[in-house]
Amino acid sequence: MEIGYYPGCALHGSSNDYETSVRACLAALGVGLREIDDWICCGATAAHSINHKLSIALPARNLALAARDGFGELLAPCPMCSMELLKAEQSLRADPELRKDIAQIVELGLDRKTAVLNLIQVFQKIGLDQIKDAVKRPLDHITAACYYGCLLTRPPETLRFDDCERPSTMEAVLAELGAKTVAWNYKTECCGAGLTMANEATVLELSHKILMNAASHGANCVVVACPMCHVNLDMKQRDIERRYSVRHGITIYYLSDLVGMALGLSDAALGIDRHFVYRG
Amino acid sequence: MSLQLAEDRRDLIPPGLNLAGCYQCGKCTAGCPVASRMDRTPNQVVRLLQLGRMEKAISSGAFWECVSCQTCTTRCPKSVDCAGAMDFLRQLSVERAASAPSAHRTVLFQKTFLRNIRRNGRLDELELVRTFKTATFLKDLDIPFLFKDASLAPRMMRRGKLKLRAEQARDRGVLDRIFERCLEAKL
Amino acid sequence: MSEAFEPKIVAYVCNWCTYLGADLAGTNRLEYPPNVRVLRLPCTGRIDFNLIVKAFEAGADAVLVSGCHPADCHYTSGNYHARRRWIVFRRLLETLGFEMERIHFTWISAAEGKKWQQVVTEITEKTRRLGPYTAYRDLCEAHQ
Amino acid sequence: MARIGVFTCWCGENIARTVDVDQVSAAIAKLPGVRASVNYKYMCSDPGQALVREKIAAEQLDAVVVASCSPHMHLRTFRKTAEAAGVNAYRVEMANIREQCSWVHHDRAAATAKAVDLVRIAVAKVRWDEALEPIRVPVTRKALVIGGGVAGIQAALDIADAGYQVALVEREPSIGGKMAGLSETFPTLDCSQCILTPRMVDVGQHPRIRLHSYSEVESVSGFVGNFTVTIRQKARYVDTAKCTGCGECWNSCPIKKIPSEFDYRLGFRPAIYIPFPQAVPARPVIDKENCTRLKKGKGCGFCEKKCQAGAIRFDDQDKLVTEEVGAIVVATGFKLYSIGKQQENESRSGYGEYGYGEYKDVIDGLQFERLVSASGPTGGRIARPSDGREPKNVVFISCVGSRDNAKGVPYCSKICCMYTAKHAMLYKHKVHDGQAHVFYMDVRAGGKNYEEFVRRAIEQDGARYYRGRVSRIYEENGKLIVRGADTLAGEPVTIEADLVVLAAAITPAAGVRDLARKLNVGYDEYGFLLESHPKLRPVETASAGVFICGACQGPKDIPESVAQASAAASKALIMLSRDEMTREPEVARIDEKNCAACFACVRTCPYHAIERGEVLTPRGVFVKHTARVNPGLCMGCGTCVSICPSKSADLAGFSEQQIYAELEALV
Repeated sequence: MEIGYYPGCALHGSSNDYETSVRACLAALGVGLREIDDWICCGATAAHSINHKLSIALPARNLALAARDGFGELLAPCPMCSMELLKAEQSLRADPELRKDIAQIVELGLDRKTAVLNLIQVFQKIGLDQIKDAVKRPLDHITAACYYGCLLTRPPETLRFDDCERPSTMEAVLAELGAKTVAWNYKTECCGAGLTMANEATVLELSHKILMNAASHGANCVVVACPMCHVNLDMKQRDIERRYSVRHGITIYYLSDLVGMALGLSDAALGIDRHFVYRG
Repeated sequence: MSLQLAEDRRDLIPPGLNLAGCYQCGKCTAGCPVASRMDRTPNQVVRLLQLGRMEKAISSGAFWECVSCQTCTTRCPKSVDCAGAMDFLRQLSVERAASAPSAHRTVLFQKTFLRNIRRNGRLDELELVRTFKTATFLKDLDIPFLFKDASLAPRMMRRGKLKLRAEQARDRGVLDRIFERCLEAKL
Repeated sequence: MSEAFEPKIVAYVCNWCTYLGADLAGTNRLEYPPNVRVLRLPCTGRIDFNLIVKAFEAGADAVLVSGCHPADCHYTSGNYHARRRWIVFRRLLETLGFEMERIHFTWISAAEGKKWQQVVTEITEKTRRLGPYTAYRDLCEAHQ
Repeated sequence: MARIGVFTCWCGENIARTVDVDQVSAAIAKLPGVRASVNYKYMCSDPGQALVREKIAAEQLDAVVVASCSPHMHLRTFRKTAEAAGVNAYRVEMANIREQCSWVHHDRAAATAKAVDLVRIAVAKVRWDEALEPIRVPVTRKALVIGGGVAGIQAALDIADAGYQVALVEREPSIGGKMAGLSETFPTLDCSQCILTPRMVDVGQHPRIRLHSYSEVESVSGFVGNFTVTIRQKARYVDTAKCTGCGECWNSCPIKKIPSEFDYRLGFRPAIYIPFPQAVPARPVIDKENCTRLKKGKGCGFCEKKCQAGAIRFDDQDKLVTEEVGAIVVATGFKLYSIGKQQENESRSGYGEYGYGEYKDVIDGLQFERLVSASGPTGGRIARPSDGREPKNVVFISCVGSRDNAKGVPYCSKICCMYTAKHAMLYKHKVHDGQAHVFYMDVRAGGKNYEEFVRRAIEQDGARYYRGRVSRIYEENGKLIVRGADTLAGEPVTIEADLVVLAAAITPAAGVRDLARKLNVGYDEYGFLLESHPKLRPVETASAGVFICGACQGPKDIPESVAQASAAASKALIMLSRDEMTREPEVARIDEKNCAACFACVRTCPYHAIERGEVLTPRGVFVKHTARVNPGLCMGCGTCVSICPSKSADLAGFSEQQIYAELEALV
């Protein structure tokens, strides 16, 4: 199977360990990724903070490129990107006038539809049974807190994925890998997202609470499917510890890390050794 | 505050936000992860918008504290797009160059971010850090902030997470044109 | 078109909403042209294809059918049946060559005296512009 | 040839100012059949009516046209006048030359011309008016009450006390409804059971009330004054005639841990049970889902062995019984909106963020009633369901599902503000060192002594009221973390609670839509039954002879439900107090010879007033099928006339012939 792929800036930048992980894990499951040619940034928080039209045009350009490349389905492993793409798609479908206008702005046709998938949806597409059958090393040492954050499920009218108040799709994947998961309370609370640099205090506070809650419910790691969540919980973990004078030392995995591990891939192959919190 | 209605700019508000529906239950505030950091709570911000009091609304720093987590919009019993209202205010305050002083760093960051992708098509993180820090420093001369996170760079570099030369989109002409067509004012 | 032409307009109205709306226009002294002749029926559900054709046959230059708003029908669903039938009539009347701009459907509630005044005024003016419906007689002959 | 009299009214200046009444009279006098055409200053006054009567007698008139105001104003008046002088009341027409002529036109000539036209139309119509007699329908002097909550009990007792028979149908094993499970009632704090159970006993012992408990309405046929109702008596597995209600059976039942419906799953009951000790009738039922003997067909049988009266009937079956009644009162009440994730209605999504159904200590208002009730599962001790500990911080949340377009219903459930204040108060009365916290949006306390009651909860009992909704509840270390807002202070509020009580929205009882369809009663999008006029006919419905009361019509508290029940009872009594009823005769009829028996009318009639019938020869030989109107049910809308492809249907008073005559009069 081959599907279209929109990496987004983070996966080609400081979260390239996520891309390594996604590619390796999906390759092991027989899924190839074909990157959209000459994709551009989705605009992220900056675009919708500054200009509404731009916040539709940038993702729309990428949707148009995907259609041009003939992708019916598109994996966007970053939930920010996938939410922006879905939101643009939703606005364009709802308003033909807007569609015409934006098509002119982005200089490409917008009539073909592309289904945008997150990483979990790709695993569901492969089939959880399939994944279970491929498991070589069951993860019985893992007790994970599955952390969904915001944009995997919110706003529900746009995302139409899982139950936004009590999501459980990541747990379902982990169950097939032989990992344990904990019931905890910060699954869908925000980590501070892209404000890491601009408003560090907020990010540290929110991320600290998430790590505290995961640990207090007995998790030995946190699983994410978002590059920003990973930055805030992993890269900034030392800053969190300094700010709140605590020692967390909790590993933050991407969901694909755990699937890859169970399939028998090495830490290096998955880029796990490039995490900030890493005990080899 | 005088009670005259001189300032009523409800006409500026996109109807899709459905702000007229708000009955001030405060569920947005209740679920907001950063409400306690805001000078006005989300429901108060929506209230000012309902009255069309844009000046007062954009003078608040609240919407720059907003982390766009969408919890307010998701749980609103009246389907008011509260997170969308925050976006709207950010856009308006940038357009009018009237953001609250407390928010200048966040505003600067978002602007720098956009300029960055306008130039490169994809985010050049190193350039973002460099330009953002410089611009902030020139504005507030905050030396600790300038060097904050400096220690992160070598650690990121060691992990291959920071590229000195970031990749760029090929067709950058179209990017410039997209920005040109969307933005009315200069960034 | 002569200046002296005064159109004849037949209004089929339901007893419970529009008739009372027209009464209210009177109570509020809302003036409108005297060209309309109201025929009171229990409900717009009673109005069929024949009644519309017969009105033209009797020399009407325009026909107005007005009843309760959707979901407000005194008889629960009569206006709904009228509306459904109207979709079919419309086609039929069009095929037969009727001038559709002479047939008007509207909803006027017992509280809408003002709307009655507006609707009747508009229809009268419009029909005045259209002139007498002489084409109808030709139509009758053509179909005979 | 008809002998028509036309009476044109000046209405003082009201008509005569713009319409030349003499000219109208003169023009009309020339029409064929018009024997008298006169005008007078005030036709509705005594001398005016005398003039009408005089002319009828002098000219031997048999039809009357009054040209004056709207028929909605005076048609009835002139029908009576004419009838008194020997003219059939239905051969009276009015030409509305005031509201629809003199008041809306200023040009005297044009107004006069129009008035002449209008009168001519009325004359054309009256010529074809048939002499009609009011329809007389016999009345079965017995009422059916559906629902045995406080509203149904009140309606049944009122009707029975007035001397008429009542059949009362209750779906549950006992009457009493929601009120039987309440602790104390606002704003007086009198004990709910203490005031209700005597009324329940009255019902059980009333010589004129036949109680069908554990029964449901299966079907309804007939029409106003003459309904036939089939009732399904569900298999009870206990012979109620033999049973003495001694209790040996339920005490001996080995299956004891079935969550009690009456205690909203906070307590337990055996497989053979009465819902609560004061149940009426005090006769148990066997829950066949949980009874060992009924599940396996053998074994156990402890109850049977213990029963001295020999009342256990394991082979019992559902029975259908019929009741003939003249009037029906519906009092099916409410149920709570389901707060959890699972929703019956797709447009609602439930409150996943509140964890109801997941956390044992998040309960709804009716469950809290059982926790405070002296007869409840804890004997009135307030204990949290998870560990039985006494909660020291209780959070009450109002408007859960109410006023919530996104997840629940947009309307206000009306009673929650009051019972939440009551809950806060009762809690404080029982847990003196406890703190009640209430999240509210508005306090709606419009009622006698209601506002004072709420203030007492706040000022005397120290309930802490926060104006705001709650966004999320989660459990952490045995506490419920409640994240709400205080919009008055302008800040988020977090409370660590031991117990959370959700005031869930009021929605119509399950199955009410089915029942409404059987009764041909309308309902709104939520399933609340529709009254025929929101102000002037609040307990009547579109279906003649069917009345509604209590929360089936909309959220209501006890006093309102009781008042409305008495109103519905009095409406039913008005019907029952007569041997027969009269109805307007302007109804549809079918030309049976001409009817093609396509039954399009049967399908279209909004009142189900047309049935399939057979045309027989006088000797009873079948000739053909035909549609047939039941004049007892027909409301005279005329939809059947316009739908009939063979033109066999017509409407008295508005016949096809009459409308054509009116049109011809236009030219």
